[in-house]
Amino acid sequence: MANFVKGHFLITILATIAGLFVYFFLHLERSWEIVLVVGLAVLTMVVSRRKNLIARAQETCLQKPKFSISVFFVAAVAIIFALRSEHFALLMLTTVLLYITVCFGLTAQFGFVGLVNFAGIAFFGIGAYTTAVLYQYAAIPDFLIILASGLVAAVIGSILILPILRTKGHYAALITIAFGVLFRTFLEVNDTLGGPQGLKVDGISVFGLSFNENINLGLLGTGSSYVTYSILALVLCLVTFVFVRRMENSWVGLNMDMVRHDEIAAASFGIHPPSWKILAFTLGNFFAGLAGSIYASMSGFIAPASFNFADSLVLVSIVLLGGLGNVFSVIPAAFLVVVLPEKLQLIQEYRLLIFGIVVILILRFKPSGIMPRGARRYYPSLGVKK
Amino acid sequence: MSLLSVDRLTVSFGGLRALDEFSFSLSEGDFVGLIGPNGSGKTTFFNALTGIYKPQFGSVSVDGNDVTKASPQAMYEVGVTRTFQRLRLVPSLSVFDNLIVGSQRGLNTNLWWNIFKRAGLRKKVDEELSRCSDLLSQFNPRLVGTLLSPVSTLSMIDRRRIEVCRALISQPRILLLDEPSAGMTHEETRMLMEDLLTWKERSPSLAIVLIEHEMGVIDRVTNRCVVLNYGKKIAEGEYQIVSQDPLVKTAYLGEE
Amino acid sequence: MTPLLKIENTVSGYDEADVLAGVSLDVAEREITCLLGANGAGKTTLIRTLLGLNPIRSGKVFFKTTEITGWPTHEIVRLGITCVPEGRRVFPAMTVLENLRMGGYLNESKSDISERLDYAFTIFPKLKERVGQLAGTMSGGEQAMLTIARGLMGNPELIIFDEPSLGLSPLFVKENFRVIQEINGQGISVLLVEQNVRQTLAISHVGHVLAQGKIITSGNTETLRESDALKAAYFGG
Amino acid sequence: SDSSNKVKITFIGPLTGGVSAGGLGGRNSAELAVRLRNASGQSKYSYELVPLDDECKPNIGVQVATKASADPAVIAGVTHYCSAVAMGTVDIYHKFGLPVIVWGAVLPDITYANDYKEIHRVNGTMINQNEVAANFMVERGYKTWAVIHDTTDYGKGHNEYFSKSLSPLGGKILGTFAVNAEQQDFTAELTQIKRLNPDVIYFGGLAPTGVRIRAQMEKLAMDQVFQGTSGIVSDAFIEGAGDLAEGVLAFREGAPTEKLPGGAVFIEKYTEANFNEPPEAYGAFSFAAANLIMDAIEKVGPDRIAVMAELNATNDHDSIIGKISFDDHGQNTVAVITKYVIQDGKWVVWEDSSYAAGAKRLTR
Amino acid sequence: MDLGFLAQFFVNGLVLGVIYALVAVGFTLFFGVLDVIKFSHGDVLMLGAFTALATYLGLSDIGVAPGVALILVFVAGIAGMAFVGAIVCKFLVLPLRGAPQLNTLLITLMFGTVIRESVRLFYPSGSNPKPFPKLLPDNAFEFGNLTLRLDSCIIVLLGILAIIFTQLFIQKTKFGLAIRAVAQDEETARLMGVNFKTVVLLTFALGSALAAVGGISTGLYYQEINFAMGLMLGLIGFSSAVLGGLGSLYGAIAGGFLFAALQTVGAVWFAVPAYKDVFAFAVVIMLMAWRPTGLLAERNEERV
Ligand SMILES: Nc1ncnc2c1ncn2[C@@H]1O[C@H](COP(=O)(O)OP(=O)(O)OP(=O)(O)O)[C@@H](O)[C@H]1O
Ligand SMILES: Nc1ncnc2c1ncn2[C@@H]1O[C@H](COP(=O)(O)OP(=O)(O)OP(=O)(O)O)[C@@H](O)[C@H]1O
Ligand SMILES: [Mg+2]
Ligand SMILES: [Mg+2]
Repeated sequence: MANFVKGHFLITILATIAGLFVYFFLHLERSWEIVLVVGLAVLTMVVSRRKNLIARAQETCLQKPKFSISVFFVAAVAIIFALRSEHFALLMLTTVLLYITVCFGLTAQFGFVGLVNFAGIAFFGIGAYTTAVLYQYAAIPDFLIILASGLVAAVIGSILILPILRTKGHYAALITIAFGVLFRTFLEVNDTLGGPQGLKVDGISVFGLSFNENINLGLLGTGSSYVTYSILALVLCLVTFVFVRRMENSWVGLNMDMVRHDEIAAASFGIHPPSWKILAFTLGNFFAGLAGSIYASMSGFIAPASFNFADSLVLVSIVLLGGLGNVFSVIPAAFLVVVLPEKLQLIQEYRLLIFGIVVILILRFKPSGIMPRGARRYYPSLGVKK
Repeated sequence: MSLLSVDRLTVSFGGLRALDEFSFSLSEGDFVGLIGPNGSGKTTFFNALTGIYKPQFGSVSVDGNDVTKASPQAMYEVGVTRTFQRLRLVPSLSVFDNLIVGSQRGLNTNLWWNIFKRAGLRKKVDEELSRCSDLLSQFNPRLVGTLLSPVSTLSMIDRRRIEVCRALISQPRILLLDEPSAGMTHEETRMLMEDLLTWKERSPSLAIVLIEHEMGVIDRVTNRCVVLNYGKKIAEGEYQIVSQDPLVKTAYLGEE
Repeated sequence: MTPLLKIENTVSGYDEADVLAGVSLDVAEREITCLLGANGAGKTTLIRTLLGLNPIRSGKVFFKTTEITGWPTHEIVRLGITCVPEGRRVFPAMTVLENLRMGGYLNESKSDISERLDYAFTIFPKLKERVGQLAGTMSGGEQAMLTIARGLMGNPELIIFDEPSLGLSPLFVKENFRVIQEINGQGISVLLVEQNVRQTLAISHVGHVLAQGKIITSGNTETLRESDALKAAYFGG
Repeated sequence: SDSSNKVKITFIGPLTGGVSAGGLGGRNSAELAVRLRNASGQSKYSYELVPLDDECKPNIGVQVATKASADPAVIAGVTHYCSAVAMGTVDIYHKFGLPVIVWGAVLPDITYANDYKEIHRVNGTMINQNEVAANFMVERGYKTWAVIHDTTDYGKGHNEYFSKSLSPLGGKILGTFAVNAEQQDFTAELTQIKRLNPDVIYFGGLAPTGVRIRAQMEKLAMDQVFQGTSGIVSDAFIEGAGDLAEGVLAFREGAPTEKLPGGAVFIEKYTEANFNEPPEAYGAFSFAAANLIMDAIEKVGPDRIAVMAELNATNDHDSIIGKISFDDHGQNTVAVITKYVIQDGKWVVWEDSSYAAGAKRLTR
Repeated sequence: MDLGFLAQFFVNGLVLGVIYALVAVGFTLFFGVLDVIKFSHGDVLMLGAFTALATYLGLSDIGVAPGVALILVFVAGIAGMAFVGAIVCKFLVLPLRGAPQLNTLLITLMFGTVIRESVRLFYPSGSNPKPFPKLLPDNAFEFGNLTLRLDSCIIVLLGILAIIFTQLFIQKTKFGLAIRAVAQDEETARLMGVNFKTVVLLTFALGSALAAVGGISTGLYYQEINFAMGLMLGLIGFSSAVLGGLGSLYGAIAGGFLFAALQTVGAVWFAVPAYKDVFAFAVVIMLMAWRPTGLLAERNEERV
């Protein structure tokens, strides 16, 4: 009983600390404040690494997944409400949440089944463009538009399936690179989708609630229009998280791991590698499409220049910096990769330089990423000593 | 009708005929030794049989159904499992994960089920865990404790045992073992073979084909053996008889 | 006379655990020294440690009079040690011939290399038929032959064999033992690890038995054959 | 001035990436305006410039525009060099009610495709520029053109307005080549053009791409006149193209910085301030925009709505780029377009050049 | 189309192909030795060109003759980049050996960003394109519609020579064997007496030196360099190397020329030349589906 309470207590503390860090990271603008927050985060990391706290914390959360997810969700909602009138912080938060969603999909692709996808942003872009077009030409409910965007991304992705199934490793990577470059150039040259100028996108509205208006939060006063978007993104992120985690901790995840490690052994025991590759690839692209759709509505405007190869590399960086295959690790990595350069605006033209150096330093000290992947756990208490 | 029948199976790589019109048949309960000099085509035969290599010529049938061009997955479905000469376990995955892959046929890999029926999954995992423990405890009780540790922490010999267990866990009808005892001491080999024989007693219909270079083992455990040389069958029969064959002596045993 | 290779109190292991808990062992010049022990006793670990592939935690290693503790592998090898590693470690994407050439990487004499090549081919005629085949596509036993043949390409004073006959057919197991004796006859010292205790003892001059990370008994092969320690090491007695 | 009365103005432009030269020049100029104002001792407020980097990418632009707009302390902004980014952010400024003055982007749609009162622009649009360009070239007797433009808004817009202006005058475009701005090699396109053998190569794009095209014409021994747009009126072009820059023509709205009413002072102060980068072609516009904003704030106080109203009413306002008057769309109605030619490594106003005097001749 | 123009397209494509091939060979070398993708390669190429330019400016200040300057410019660029390559290898690539291979890609990618941003920020007005000195004789020969310039010919020749030199170096010395051995089995290679670190460092130095040759050639040919030039060249070089078949020097060369050909054809074929990249990359996807391990595929050594 005492242990039981201790676990819940620990998780709550953890969520609070993480929440505070995220809040201050997003909220603060002055240079010394940010340096302080980042410094504190690094210090916390170092100390907790000494005492193996991160692993222990992860373990505690793993044992009580439902409770931890609820607590972290509440913490996230709390952050959103705390930031309710800070448009920019919320915009960043939503962007991060959407990127995290895409990276969950990419984790399934390269972490689980071993397909390196360098066209992540292209599928994100396909989702965004689908949304833009559907708003213009189709009168269907908005949530269907989001769904359709995901589907279109998945379907367009399937034209790559044949070449991807035939190739492996770097060769498959080249195919996705080629697709990414091709997609972006195509958009830019082709005028029917707005050409280089891009397209305007309407905001989502569901049941008369327009996501682009500031909202009334009752006692909390009016909130930024981004509050609604960030909550939507949070929900999407959470759903994909649970989905991908459950997938990992199941026979599906097992089969995907086998396919990544040894296709011949896998085949000899009845696993059909192409099916799993197709599943992971399509699913990942679907997630990217969903996220892209919300992103398009939120930013109200999309253009080919937003879907560069460089942006795909940002996504890849998140997945790798976190720790390949570890679903959790995507979250801190995304905050670092997406928000840090923005916070570095203070140093203006030096920001990309500093950002590059920061990532190099992280990898030098943690070559396998911030949080390397752990063992599969089919259910929470598996292997826990009573 | 024999369980497995192979007719003039031929596999070549470029100009090299690794398996040359090899015919062979196997009945339920057989324990056959497959021997022959290095490079005589033993492993190639396993590969052709399990659908990894496509034969250029000849046919294979199981229960009278033609499976010559069948995929590895289909061969597994028919009940043919194997071990690999070079182990093909995934070192970073747990012993349990490695083992349970062998049980693929019994696993529900439907995405929906796996994501939403967690209680069912949990029950199944517990069942499989105890099945794996039982199996491991037959081969080496010490291994039961390592069920959830990565295979990379195990010694080579234990890995070989796990590879054998992975092939057994799906209750195959035909088991193909490719030098399972390589690197084991005499004593360890003996124990492994005892364990296999015990298993076989419990499922008498299981047919086993064993590749092995240790003649003592072949003599002790098999009831028949087939000798390959340059991809061709040069002898077949009980070991005591085959080993007297002058061809076998010069080509393989190195006795005059 | 100083031994060719001298290992003193070596401690080594993986991660936290020590596998070797202070091993001392000599390999005398022109002799075949065998190292016996059950699976997992640490024979391979010892070899890797003395060759600098595993970091040594404490202890010393001498080759002739030079202390080589902590030297990088390629420099140790340069002193005149060749190793036939455990587990058929061929270069899979190289042809048989290229693999053999790698064996002679340190051998500067072209004529010596071609002589040795001929020698390797007479022992393993199969390799000659397959000079152009990619080593990775060869059968298990063929790969074993190739690692042995590759080990014969250099010009060493000491050859270390780690379970060379694993996966070889009976004919070649015999052949292999014969070759080891032949090499030794040319004045090259041999450190041999094999599971085949009987045949190993038959060709060795001196033997050591490794168990629980220590040498539990050493001596000439006649006495070893009868030793209880040997049996204990293998049968866990 | 009362230093506790801090007022923030944002500057947004590309500070990193391929066209950062223009962005940094603009940033420095705005910075200079703020510094001079604070140092003048006559202002009611103490100003602070908040420079933000849009990387010339719309998605980043939307982010930083939100950042600036959402900060209530920011009263107005000097924003955007890249047209694509400006197109993406106008809605944001409108949504948050942040008055901004565009200082470099030239696509007409930025001001004309909406009715947002927040959006103003001190520099002219590409329409005026191309009308003058077409007239001038046809008068010189050129008859045939090949157009190369990059696939950005900027390049495509120029292509559109130039061909529109040219056809009534009887000039003929023999071929149009859309190219990527990041492209390095243009020999294939240029060989095509060589086949068409036009009198002039019109290039709609920015300096880095322009430099490459000009340099590669040389590879193919092409002697066409190279006619650029405002995007190449930059020291970067001359520096990059070296000797080959000689005789290149380009057109830009507004008078050259040194000929501006306050141009000499601007250049002097800029030099004094010791920035690492030159002001580039649009630095003066950025300087003027920043001053226009500060003037408005001085007058009506640091309040967005009041400042917006004040800006909308701008008429005949003196600035270093001449009188500024905004039309209904917030577009400065400066009609003056300057024709430039590169002579002896400098951008020279056509009328002052040896070419106009007849001492030098263009290649064709 | 008249023959002169056809020849012109061919010549253009040839120069482009040589430059791509030089970059691709570098990728193949890194891949061959460590199975890693080094994404900073394009930026190293750019840095090589800038090093050469800075050297030239320094030399012309003290009045060195152009011929001598040309040689010194190459020496400086090549030596500088070889050094940078070795540094990258020592401090960024080797320490990451235990980690997932893709992490090497990430760290080199970031290093590329650091190089690029550093040049932009710290080279005097580095964000602007820079004219590259005309160090080669620029006599032009007109054959009808074909303009053949001496400098283009020299650059093609130079590139081919550099590639042949690399090829010979790798084939005729034990070094090539050692590179492959290290890639396939590091430990066993060490047992054979190969100095692993030296081999890897040298390979990276060699690959980066080739990038410098590529960068300087680009400068000499286009007479212009800029801090962002490595981005596209790196991407295309990588694509060429993979297209040709990783690990094969000839494959890299074939890939480079093929890519140049595709772009040239694309530019001629389409009314909108910007489609040429769409075309080239679409063809790449199809070629990969047809030959999954590249045009000159490695022989498959995997067995069961
Ligand atoms: N993929 C391949 N490409 C070329 N040759 C091959 C390939 N696979 C096998 N071979 C050749 O076919 C022959 C038969 O090989 P196989 O592996 O079946 O031998 P084996 O009888 O299992 O020998 P061992 O006892 O040594 O394992 C060998 O000579 C081998 O070199
Ligand atoms: N890479 C490794 N990481 C962790 N432990 C290891 C590793 N390699 C070996 N071990 C452990 O070290 C111990 C000694 O192994 P070693 O390979 O030296 O034994 P050996 O005597 O050579 O046995 P064999 O006869 O099986 O070759 C074993 O318990 C083994 O599990
Ligand atoms: Mg075999
Ligand atoms: Mg061993």
